[in-house]
Amino acid sequence: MAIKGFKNHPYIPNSVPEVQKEMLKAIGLNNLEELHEEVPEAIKLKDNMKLPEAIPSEYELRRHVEEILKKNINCKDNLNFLGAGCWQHYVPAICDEINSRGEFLTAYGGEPYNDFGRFQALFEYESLVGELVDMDVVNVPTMDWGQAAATSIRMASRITGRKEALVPKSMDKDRFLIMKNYCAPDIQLIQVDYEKETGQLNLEDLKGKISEKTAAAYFENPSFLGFIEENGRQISDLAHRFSALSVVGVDPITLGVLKPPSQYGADIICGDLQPLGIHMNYGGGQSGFIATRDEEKYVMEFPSRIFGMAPTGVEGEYGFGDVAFDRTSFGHHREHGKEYVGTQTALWGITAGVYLALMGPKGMEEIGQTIMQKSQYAVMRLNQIAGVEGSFFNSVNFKEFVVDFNKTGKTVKEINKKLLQKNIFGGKDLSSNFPELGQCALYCVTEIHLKTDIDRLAAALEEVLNV
Amino acid sequence: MAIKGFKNHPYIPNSVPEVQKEMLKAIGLNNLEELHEEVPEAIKLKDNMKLPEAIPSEYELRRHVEEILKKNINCKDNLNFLGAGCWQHYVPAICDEINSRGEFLTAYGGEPYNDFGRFQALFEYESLVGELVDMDVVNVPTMDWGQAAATSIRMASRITGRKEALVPKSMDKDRFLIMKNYCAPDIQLIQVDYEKETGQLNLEDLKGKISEKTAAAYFENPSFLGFIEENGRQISDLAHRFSALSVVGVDPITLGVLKPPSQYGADIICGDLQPLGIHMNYGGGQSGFIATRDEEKYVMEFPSRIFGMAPTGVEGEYGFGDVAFDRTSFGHHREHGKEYVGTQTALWGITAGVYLALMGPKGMEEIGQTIMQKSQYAVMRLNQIAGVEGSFFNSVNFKEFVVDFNKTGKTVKEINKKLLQKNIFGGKDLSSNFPELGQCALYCVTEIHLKTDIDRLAAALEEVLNV
Amino acid sequence: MKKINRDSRVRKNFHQAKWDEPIIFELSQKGERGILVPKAEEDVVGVVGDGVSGIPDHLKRKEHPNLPEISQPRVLRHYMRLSQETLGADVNIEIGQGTCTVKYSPKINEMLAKLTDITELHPLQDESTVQGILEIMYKTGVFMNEISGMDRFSFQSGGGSQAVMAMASVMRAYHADKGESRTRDEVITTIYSHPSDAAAPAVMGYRIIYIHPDEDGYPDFEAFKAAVSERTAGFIVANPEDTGVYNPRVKEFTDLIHSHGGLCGYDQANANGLFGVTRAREAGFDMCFFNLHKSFSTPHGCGGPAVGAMGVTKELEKYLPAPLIDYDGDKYYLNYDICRDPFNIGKVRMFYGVAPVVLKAYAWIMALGAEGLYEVAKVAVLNNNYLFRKLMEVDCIDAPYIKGKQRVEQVRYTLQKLAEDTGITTGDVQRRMMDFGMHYWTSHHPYYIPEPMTLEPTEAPSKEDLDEYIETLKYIIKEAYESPEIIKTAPHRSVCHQVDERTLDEPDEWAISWRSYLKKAKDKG
Amino acid sequence: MKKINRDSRVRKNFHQAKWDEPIIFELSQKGERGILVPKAEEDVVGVVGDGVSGIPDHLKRKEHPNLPEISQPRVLRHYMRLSQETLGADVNIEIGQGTCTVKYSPKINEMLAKLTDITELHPLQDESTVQGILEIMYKTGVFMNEISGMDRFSFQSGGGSQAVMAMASVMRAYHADKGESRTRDEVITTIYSHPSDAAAPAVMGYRIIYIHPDEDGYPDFEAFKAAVSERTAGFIVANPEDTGVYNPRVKEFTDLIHSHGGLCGYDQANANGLFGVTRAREAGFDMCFFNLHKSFSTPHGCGGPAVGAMGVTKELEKYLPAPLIDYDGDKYYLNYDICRDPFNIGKVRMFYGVAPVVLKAYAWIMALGAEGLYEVAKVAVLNNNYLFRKLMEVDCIDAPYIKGKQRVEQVRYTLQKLAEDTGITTGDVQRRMMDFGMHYWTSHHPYYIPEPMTLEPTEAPSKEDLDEYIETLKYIIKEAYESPEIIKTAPHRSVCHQVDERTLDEPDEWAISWRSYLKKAKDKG
Ligand SMILES: Cc1ncc(COP(=O)(O)O)c(C=O)c1O
Ligand SMILES: Cc1ncc(COP(=O)(O)O)c(C=O)c1O
Repeated sequence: MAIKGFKNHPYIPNSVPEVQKEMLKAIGLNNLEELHEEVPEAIKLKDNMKLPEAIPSEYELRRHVEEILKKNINCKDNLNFLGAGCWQHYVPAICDEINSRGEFLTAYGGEPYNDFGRFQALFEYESLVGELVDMDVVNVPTMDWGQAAATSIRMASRITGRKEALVPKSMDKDRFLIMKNYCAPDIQLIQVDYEKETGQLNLEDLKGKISEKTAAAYFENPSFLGFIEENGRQISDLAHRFSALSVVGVDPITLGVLKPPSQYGADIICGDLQPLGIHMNYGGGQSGFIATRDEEKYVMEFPSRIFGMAPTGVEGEYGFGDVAFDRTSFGHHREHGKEYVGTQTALWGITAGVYLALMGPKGMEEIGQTIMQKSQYAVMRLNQIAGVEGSFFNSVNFKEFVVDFNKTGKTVKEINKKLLQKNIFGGKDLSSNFPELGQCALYCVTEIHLKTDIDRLAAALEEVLNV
Repeated sequence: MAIKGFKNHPYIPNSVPEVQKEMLKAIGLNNLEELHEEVPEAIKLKDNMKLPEAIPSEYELRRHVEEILKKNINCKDNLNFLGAGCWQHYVPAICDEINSRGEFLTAYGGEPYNDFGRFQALFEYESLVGELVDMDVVNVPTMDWGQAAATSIRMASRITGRKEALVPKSMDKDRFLIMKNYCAPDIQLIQVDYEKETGQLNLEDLKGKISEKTAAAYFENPSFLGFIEENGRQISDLAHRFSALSVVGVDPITLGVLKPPSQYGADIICGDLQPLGIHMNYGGGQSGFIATRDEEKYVMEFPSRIFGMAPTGVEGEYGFGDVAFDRTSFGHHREHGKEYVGTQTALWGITAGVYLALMGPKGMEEIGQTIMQKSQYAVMRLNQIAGVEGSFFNSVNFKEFVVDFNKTGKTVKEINKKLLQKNIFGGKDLSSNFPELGQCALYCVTEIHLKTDIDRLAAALEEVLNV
Repeated sequence: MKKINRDSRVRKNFHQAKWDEPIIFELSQKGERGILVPKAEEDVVGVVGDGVSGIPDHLKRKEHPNLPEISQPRVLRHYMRLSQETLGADVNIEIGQGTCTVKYSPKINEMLAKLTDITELHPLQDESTVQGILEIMYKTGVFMNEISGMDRFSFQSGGGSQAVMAMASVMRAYHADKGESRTRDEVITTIYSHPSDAAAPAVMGYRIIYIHPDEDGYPDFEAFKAAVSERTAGFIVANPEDTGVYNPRVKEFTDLIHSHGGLCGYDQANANGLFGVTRAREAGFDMCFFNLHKSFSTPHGCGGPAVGAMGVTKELEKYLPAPLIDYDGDKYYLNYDICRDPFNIGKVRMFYGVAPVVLKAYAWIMALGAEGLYEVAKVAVLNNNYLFRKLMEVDCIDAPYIKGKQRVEQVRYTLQKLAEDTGITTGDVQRRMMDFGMHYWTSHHPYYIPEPMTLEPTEAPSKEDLDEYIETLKYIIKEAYESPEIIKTAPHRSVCHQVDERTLDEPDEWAISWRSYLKKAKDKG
Repeated sequence: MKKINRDSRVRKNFHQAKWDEPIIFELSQKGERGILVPKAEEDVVGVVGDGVSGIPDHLKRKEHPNLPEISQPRVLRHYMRLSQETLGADVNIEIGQGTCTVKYSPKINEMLAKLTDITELHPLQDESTVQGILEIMYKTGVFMNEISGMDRFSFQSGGGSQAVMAMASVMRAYHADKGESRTRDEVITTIYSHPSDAAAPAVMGYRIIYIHPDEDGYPDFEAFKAAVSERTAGFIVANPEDTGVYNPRVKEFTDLIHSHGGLCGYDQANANGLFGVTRAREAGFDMCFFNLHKSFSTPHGCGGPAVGAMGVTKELEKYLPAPLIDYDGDKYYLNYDICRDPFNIGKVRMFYGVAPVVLKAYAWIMALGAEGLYEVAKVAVLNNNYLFRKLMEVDCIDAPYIKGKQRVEQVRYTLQKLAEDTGITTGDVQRRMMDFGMHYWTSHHPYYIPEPMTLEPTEAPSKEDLDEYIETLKYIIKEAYESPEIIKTAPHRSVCHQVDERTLDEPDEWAISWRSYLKKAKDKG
């Protein structure tokens, strides 16, 4: 045989040849090759795959990988103002401690009798996010905000029996693409324009597009462009007038200071947990949640797993389990269940729970306030730079804001390149996805930015813009 | 009162004023000040201590500390050849994983019923090190090699009833100072010279100094200067001839390839666990061990705790506990027990156990071999540099070796300064502690050095020395 | 001291950590804080004020969310305890979560994935600042190509099921491109493929046709022939299926689909037993996916984050979700070219997938190389068949379908005889296994195989581990005949006892959150 | 769903994780590897050969050490399980390890101490490369000065006991410097100071004189007066002592020592309840030490690594172990000047002490500031006295000495009445407490207070935690009167049952290592 195995490998206990012989004997085989007799020769590989030489010593492996990773430069050693769907917030040490605990990290799909702690932690996460959004039902997290929003719309479609959904034109293009693919082929997404001045959803346009075919009016708060959407109540009311659902995407870190959408008419709330104690991870920290009222018609439309509490045979004992398991594709109905379910982002759910438990009501209020103060300060500070408008839109911002460079005579691309030389990651260039804005960039300021950081940005911009 | 407390602090649950009031009421006091009524006014502080403002937010605290630590430059991003009592070996990820487990990290002095795992892990560490040194008894670790050696000598002194100990002149000066302080006032340490050519202990000098007063002949293998001490058997025999004990300090990472001192006559073996899976930690990773045969006269002289296995009331159950607890100062005899015991370095003991369990017999052999190959390569490569002698002594080295720069016309200090500019930490300058060697430096090469690293050192030296 | 006798492998004295923790809300004490957050500097406050007065009054949150107030040590203690109450792969012999490929996740990889140079990367950073992670993702893609024979990989899917969905999206795009989107509305799969192989394409608008097994447990080729038609958009199938049966005629299946214009997607979540032995390409597939969180060792994290790495042939590349990661000989970059294709499927997940998972898979592959991957496959199958043979010796255990041949990766057994003899069901055994610190999985619903038990050892357990699992099962079976009550009332040594599951299906009773529980409990009380 | 009733605070359903793990040697399987180590490159081998043939034959290890051979997942699993079987402070209500000041160790500090910029520092690096850690150590020293009133700190001692030893070394050096080393050979301490306060000076050659308490539990001043003489080298004492009694006349004690030419060393391992309230200087001490691993929150690590931070007055600085850390206004440096003093004590530990522990203490102080430290002291004492009052309400619990006054930091209680009434000893209660997941410490030997129980809550537990501990104790006491057998046979829910301790004191029986166990077990047959 041309194919060789790697004997006595630390990850593979039974890669010891003597043990293999003993086991083969026990099952009546002569050699390892016979194990794959069912695979026809025609489709068998004849040689070892062409992969790089193994680096079997842990030290050399570590050094190898670290040397590659060192080619990155990160947001900790540099000053970052990128947000746009992935945000740099502070991750409390305990969040990392808990999600690194081997038991949580390596658990998977055990029963409540095996993984009691996993069930309780996820039940608690559901309950904590429930309080934040003021809803009674929250799912075990799905992939990301985009997936959560797409599923929310599918849920609305099933509940209303309708096939159109309205979405804001100002939303993130990538998130829109996720929703579009997931809603195809049967549900149509119709974009609603925004007010030029304020960025707010254009209610006239909305009125023009909403109809008896509308399953859901979906909007976001804060909007992708960072400002607070002020007409949530009107939008929800309008949706309800047409017996459509109001679906709201929300950044949960705002909810210590902003009203939860449930309090202005939302029927389904979705969003991303990443701001709640999860590192950016190059975009790997996303985690979507969906929340509704505790009504059967909503609960039964979730595709996700939902963990609930239940009594056990022993007085005083909490038990847990899957609520209405059979609605999922894991239940008896498979593809006739609700959409599909599978591995998603449970560990981030647990982490978000830890975060909220640490923060408490005061912490959530304070962080909201700090962020707003700091981002407002940034807007004002950037406003002082000749040619720069700190905020393109005339609306209240939360942590993100559209900085207008149109009058500087420079493109965002040029500016960001120069900023990079000063170890600053400038805001996301909006010029290709929002050509109507010209040379604008979406900046993100959070509690991690000290005043000195913002001042450093401003000074760098002044230098870059030669003002 | 001028003194203020910090209310609602996350680390102090009962810093909540309302809770404090309730508790004060329950104990019949009116305010927190009354709690310290026993402290006389005359010695009470009248004002808050003068400490920097607290940094209560975890984010800012982290940033503050990280900014200070960033002023360090470390042995990972740079190329390090320092050893001399603290060695850069590779630390397997699992060693860190286990000693970071909150349960081990924050356990302390519980009974075997509380801390069963701690007892088992330390029993196993004892057993594993016991195999490595081929002895039946190992203690729960003490502070460091120096402390272990000092205690070994005190043990020898009690066993023999004598008050002199012979120690090699070539040993580390700091270690010697630890032993000297700890053995004072009653035990005298007498230094034995070394052979100029080979560095080996001078047997003639030893013979001249050993006597009926000698409690112990202490030597090290490898020696502080890195070479293998070849006359262990003769030294032990000589000691035994005078009814003194042979005490040997050893670097445990050598013992996959080198004979353990028990096999050439050692009665007590001591050394440092730091090479076995413990980071250098700026010198905070030291951890001393002591090993003897399982003879009452030895065991009863240990001041340390020693964990042993014991049966429980239930068939098939392992139990653990303190062996001969009453010999320690924690027992009934307090200062009449053996020396004293207290918090030492148990977590490093557990870590060393994990390391040995991972490495196994093959791993220990291979690492010994790799280190010897690489350090020999380094000696040869440095030899090629004009004016440089790769090894001052004509003996077999393990991982450390004395590089002779006497013929370069430069001091080690100058050379190291220049190497530092090239991000290389040159070997320890021996010129002040070993003036007889002139301009020599103790270099350390281990499994973490790739050939390219050694070549980089050589090239740098060539440049620095202008050859 | 006498020798302490410990002959039996069965861990009869096991008990799971049981802390009886309250629900986190019950830990609340008004005024306690878990962590303090940065406040705006005085200078900033001087300029902008309180920051929140600008919020329109009707959008201001007037009452604090009802989150608990808990000190930091208590939050930590709570979650530490819950973690101990969770049977992660790090602490148990993972054989019982069959089809999940739960294997050893090396700690070194976790340490690497926690480096600031990956955790603190923003996905929109300039390419020049993320060359390291792009290199990792690019190279891992190249490895995947070699391991599968496909031409191009995307890591965007956050799990296997989402990858199935993405495969179905590609099918849709492909047929739309060919102008056949309306006519091709069926996807064929098998009953022993994963439920997501049916459910995800169904979301994408496809009607699902199931192929049932023939007598030997192979997908019935005659039935398959009958099912394939011009309506067939594609075929999505696992091989081996959850029974562990490998379909040796797979190439005939894929050929038939192709001859009718359909596409073939290979669910390679079970690829672990095939590394270096055979590949998607040789078996005729146009697409496949691997679960990096399964076969490639990255930890399951209680159910993600994860990556379903999807590979396609050159022809289908343009439909993949953008961006792809490319290398121009000098630097790595995000390639958005495919976006311009009008039939490109768009996106399935934000950004580029879960980068740390890709990193861990990269490190795992590098630690093994081609020889190691081959060893993984061989040992996984060896372990599986060792278990298989040993269990088949037990009177009341059977495994339907092909006899005397090897099974790849896992086996779905049946305990029907046990149930008939003793009334002990597979669900009972499941609970009882926990009393020995072990997982035990029955099967997905519906139970096509009666009283199923699905075991998948992978390469991670040692022979000793396998023997412990086997002996424990035998021990329970003995109990079933001798003292079934102990099984019926199990678990006894878990954190909780048998749950009254009825409430979980009753809208008036279920308690999905603490607040909802309190409301309902009050209503009752 | 009905409300689930959980009134009782007593954790009656607790069970510790019990894995029944074998001893690590029993996991060995020939051929398995836990980790692979780097091999020398071929080029290197080409030049130097096998590297080991140079070893003189008589020094070559011919047989492998008998270490176990275990795969990586199994090593991990083993230690993960053992960790779950350990009752660290992270997982329990730490009240019962009285005098150990086990408090909350913030996780943020652990993360900081794991940064490469500290773990990968070599202690002999050039000063210019370690400015960060030197700054931390220097500043922490300055904080310690302020907290104690001393003038200079050394972090070299690796624990409190070693710091006592260092204090005794300084005494010796000081008197030697004064030419009195021979005549001053006595150290005075008290019976309720820590055993190390006696044992460590004894190692340094001192004869120990104990002062017993007077009726109120204060060190008897008359006895003290009688003990002090020209033979007195010094006085080493804790205040409060382990009884929690604070000696308000401490200054009279230190004055008396000084008037006889002795030195006073303050064992401040119990300083937690005094931060910001009173200091070593005001109490007249010349030296003191803090346990950073206790009062300053760094974790105990199963018993170290740790730091006994020792402070002295200006006058004694020159005796401290070198180097000291200094700042010249521009950079931090290691100051070896004191080495030149002929009476300098030399060293007590390699290098400069356990740097990561100092770092964690620094971070802890910075998170609290002066107000936070004061709050720590107040709450620690509040918690202690709350516990004290509540327990004193229990009929069979008493605490000898001063009544009606506050105790600082801890209390040593007595369960003598319980023992008399029921036969249940404090040792029995100790074991039974484990059945509820709690530590319980009796006292150091000998038991000057009969049937002692020593509790020290610190500031870390909440009122709720204290109440749980109290109720649990009461529950056990009730059991003692009603069903003492359950206590006598405890623990029942721990990893193991009562140990046959006899074997541990019998040289023929004790098993200090696995190999020694095997030998002896064989000998027995
Ligand atoms: C064969 C097969 N396909 C698909 C999946 C779904 O993958 P995921 O759980 O990542 O969504 C699984 C998961 O176990 C599987 O075993
Ligand atoms: C009062 C007192 N002194 C000294 C010590 C000894 O300190 P260490 O355990 O660090 O050696 C302790 C430890 O508990 C103590 O409580």
